[in-house]
Amino acid sequence: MDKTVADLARAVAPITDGASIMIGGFGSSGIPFGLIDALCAQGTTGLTVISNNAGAGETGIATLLKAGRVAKVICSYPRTPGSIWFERRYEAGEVALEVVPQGTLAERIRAAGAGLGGFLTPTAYGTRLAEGKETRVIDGRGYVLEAPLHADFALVRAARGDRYGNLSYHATARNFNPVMAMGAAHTIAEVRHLASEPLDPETVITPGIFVQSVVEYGVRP
Amino acid sequence: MDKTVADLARAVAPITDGASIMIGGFGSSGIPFGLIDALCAQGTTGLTVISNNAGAGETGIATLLKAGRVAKVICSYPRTPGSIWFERRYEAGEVALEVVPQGTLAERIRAAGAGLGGFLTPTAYGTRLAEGKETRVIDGRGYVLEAPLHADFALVRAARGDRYGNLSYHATARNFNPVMAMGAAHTIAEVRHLASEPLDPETVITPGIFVQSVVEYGVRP
Amino acid sequence: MKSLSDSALAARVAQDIPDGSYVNLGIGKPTHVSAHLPEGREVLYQSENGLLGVGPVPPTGAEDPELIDASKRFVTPATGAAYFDQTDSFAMMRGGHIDIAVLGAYQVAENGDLANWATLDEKYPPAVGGAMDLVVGVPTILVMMRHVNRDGSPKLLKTCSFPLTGLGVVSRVYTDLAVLDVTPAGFRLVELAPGNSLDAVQALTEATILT
Amino acid sequence: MKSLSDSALAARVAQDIPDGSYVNLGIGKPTHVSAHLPEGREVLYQSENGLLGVGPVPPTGAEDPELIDASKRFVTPATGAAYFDQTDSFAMMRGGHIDIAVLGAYQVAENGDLANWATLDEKYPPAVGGAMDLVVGVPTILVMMRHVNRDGSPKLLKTCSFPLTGLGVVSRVYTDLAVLDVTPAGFRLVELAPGNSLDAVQALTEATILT
Repeated sequence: MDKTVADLARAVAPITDGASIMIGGFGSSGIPFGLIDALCAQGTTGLTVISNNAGAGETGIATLLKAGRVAKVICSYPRTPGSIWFERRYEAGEVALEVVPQGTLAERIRAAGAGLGGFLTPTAYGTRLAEGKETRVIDGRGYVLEAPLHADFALVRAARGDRYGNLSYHATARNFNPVMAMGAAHTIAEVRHLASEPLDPETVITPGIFVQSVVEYGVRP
Repeated sequence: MDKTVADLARAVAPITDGASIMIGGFGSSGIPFGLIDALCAQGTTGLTVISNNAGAGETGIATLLKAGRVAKVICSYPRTPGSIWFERRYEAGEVALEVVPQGTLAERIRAAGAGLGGFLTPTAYGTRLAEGKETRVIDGRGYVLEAPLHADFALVRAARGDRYGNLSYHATARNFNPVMAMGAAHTIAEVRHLASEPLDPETVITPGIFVQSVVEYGVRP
Repeated sequence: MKSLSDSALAARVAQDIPDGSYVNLGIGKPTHVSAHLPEGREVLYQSENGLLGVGPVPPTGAEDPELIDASKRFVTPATGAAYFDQTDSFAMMRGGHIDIAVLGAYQVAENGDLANWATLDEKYPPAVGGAMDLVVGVPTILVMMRHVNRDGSPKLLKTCSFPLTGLGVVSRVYTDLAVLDVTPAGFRLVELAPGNSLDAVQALTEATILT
Repeated sequence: MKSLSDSALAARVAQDIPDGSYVNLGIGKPTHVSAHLPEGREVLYQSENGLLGVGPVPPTGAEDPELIDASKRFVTPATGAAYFDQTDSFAMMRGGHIDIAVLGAYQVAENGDLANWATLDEKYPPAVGGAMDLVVGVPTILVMMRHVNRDGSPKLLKTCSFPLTGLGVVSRVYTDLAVLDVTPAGFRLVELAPGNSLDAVQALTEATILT
């Protein structure tokens, strides 16, 4: 079993126009910058991007937004410090936005990965973000029924990986990466270090079963 | 912040008659034998036990069943190799049984720990274990609505712990322990080794926020 | 009748496990499939108690008491293994990440219904474990069992009489007498165990075997 | 009017954080509370991006680019810290495991309604982050904000005009002019910032301040 891929371009080659893509990261931490740049270079367009933020400056998801490749963003916090391109595309009406509370975003992705049909969460009950959604009151507490959020691809960033696709992370770069690896149909992992020997089974955070390909990209943000 | 407790007896002292208790372990692995024995010695009775199995031989949960302390068992697989006491109490009508599919058991406990109001799972749809439960069909697939499973206490077993309640596990002894630590109102951890220095933040599997007390019990099964 | 040994049956199932698969082996007979995997294939076995990459049984004296598989046997980790908790384990199963599950059965019906968790004996406590999660989540469910019960009564039925584990979930059944696919029309013969005739096997099968 | 500095306001909030608490500090002003914790107290700060035990900001040059808090500041791990992913992070928040959250706000109503994620400006993209999860899951929600907007308009209202983050969730509000509890009857004065009168503060508050 060998899931390693020689370079970033080959890793993102399966992604086609109109795909839905989960992209790991929070703020500037744990973002698969190499894969995003390769995807941008490939010219793929009409993308639905599922991520916590919508990029900052001219890097990460902002690269895709600037190049006009993103049709829709599903995220919890599009306005991150230094963000320019999301705002420009949004104000011009060039990108659709679905705002999802951060915990609900993580849980909807997890539900997709775990084969669940949905869940009841108290988050957003009674607010604008629950409008049009089914709700119910249990023991006096209001809940919103949330659906699983599936995606065709996930681009994740890990500190270490092996040929089985096992991944481990560094510090707060973990964030959305493990749950997105689980939630997408095809997960592509960019790892800072591709280990020649398999990772210690106790240190694996994302078991390789959730990962379809692994590519080394040693550059640190 | 120091959650360490001097001995097993003091660790289980808060547990009173009629309590619901999650007990970690699968087969013979990851069972908090020391805490169970201390609970039995304390004489607490009328317990609802939530666990994957219902003990084997004369050890673990079988100790509580033999002593007549268990009113109800909620588990996925009561008949484990070498199990005697569950069968005796069950045949005599002395213990109630709720059988829950293993994945649904884990997910119900997680829902309690994660503050969710329930979830839709395809597991058990159309079977006897879904009788009386709300169901719905989404995109042609049947789902059962399952409720969170709360408990007053969790008894868990870990390989290492620190005074903050952070825990790490060994091999397949992890099993239900992390999710039960999250799901109960008061989690008591028996650790094989109580570290004098805090665990490395990267190696923590159960963050201490989910643990109320830690007691060292070096005996290995 | 010529009945395959348990070992020969496990070897037959192992032939159908493709290289690179993720496979869950159920308690009992299915556990033995991994020992018969043809050379040159690398398969990762998932054990529902929290191990992906189940390796061989360790030599006596070298057992780790906290490293077991779902059958509670002592095992070792395979190359490339990972440990995880129950929520991640069942996400793998329910979420469609595992390719194949090999399960034992009390009964299989010609529509693919599976019964393997409870009998009609009210005194015998039911035990479901992870079977119901596997059958809804894993796309290919292989069943491995004796063709008939000890009393000679059939296990391949028109309709299951025992409580169901899952509805229409079985892909293929391997018995000591035959291999049968579950098709929209019912059981279809794939092959007979050496030395058996279709008529003799049909006589031990309640459902009709299509050819 | 005598307005507390941001630093003095953070110090005032810090006084109310008990020893041994688990606390989530929101983006902006709340981030500064930890620097003012009275000596002798040990508190673990949770950062929603995956760190329990947020330590001090590192010296320049010693930053780890992949170790940040929810405000995207570089931080260090505190003694006893743990890293985890987003699902566990929000289980801590939504599941009631965190004791206290300190949040900023656009508006707070006298019934405890909180608005801190979106304005009425349709051109300005809304951004909710973890605020809605915190307010439903954390039992004690403390709000920390200026008493009035830059244009002098009140932020402590009878009813919020901006979209709500949560309904009836705020326990106490700390402003540069006063500390107010949210009670079933409405805002009740806890204390005035030094040098202020109730009349002067009431004049800057839409809702009635009970005493």
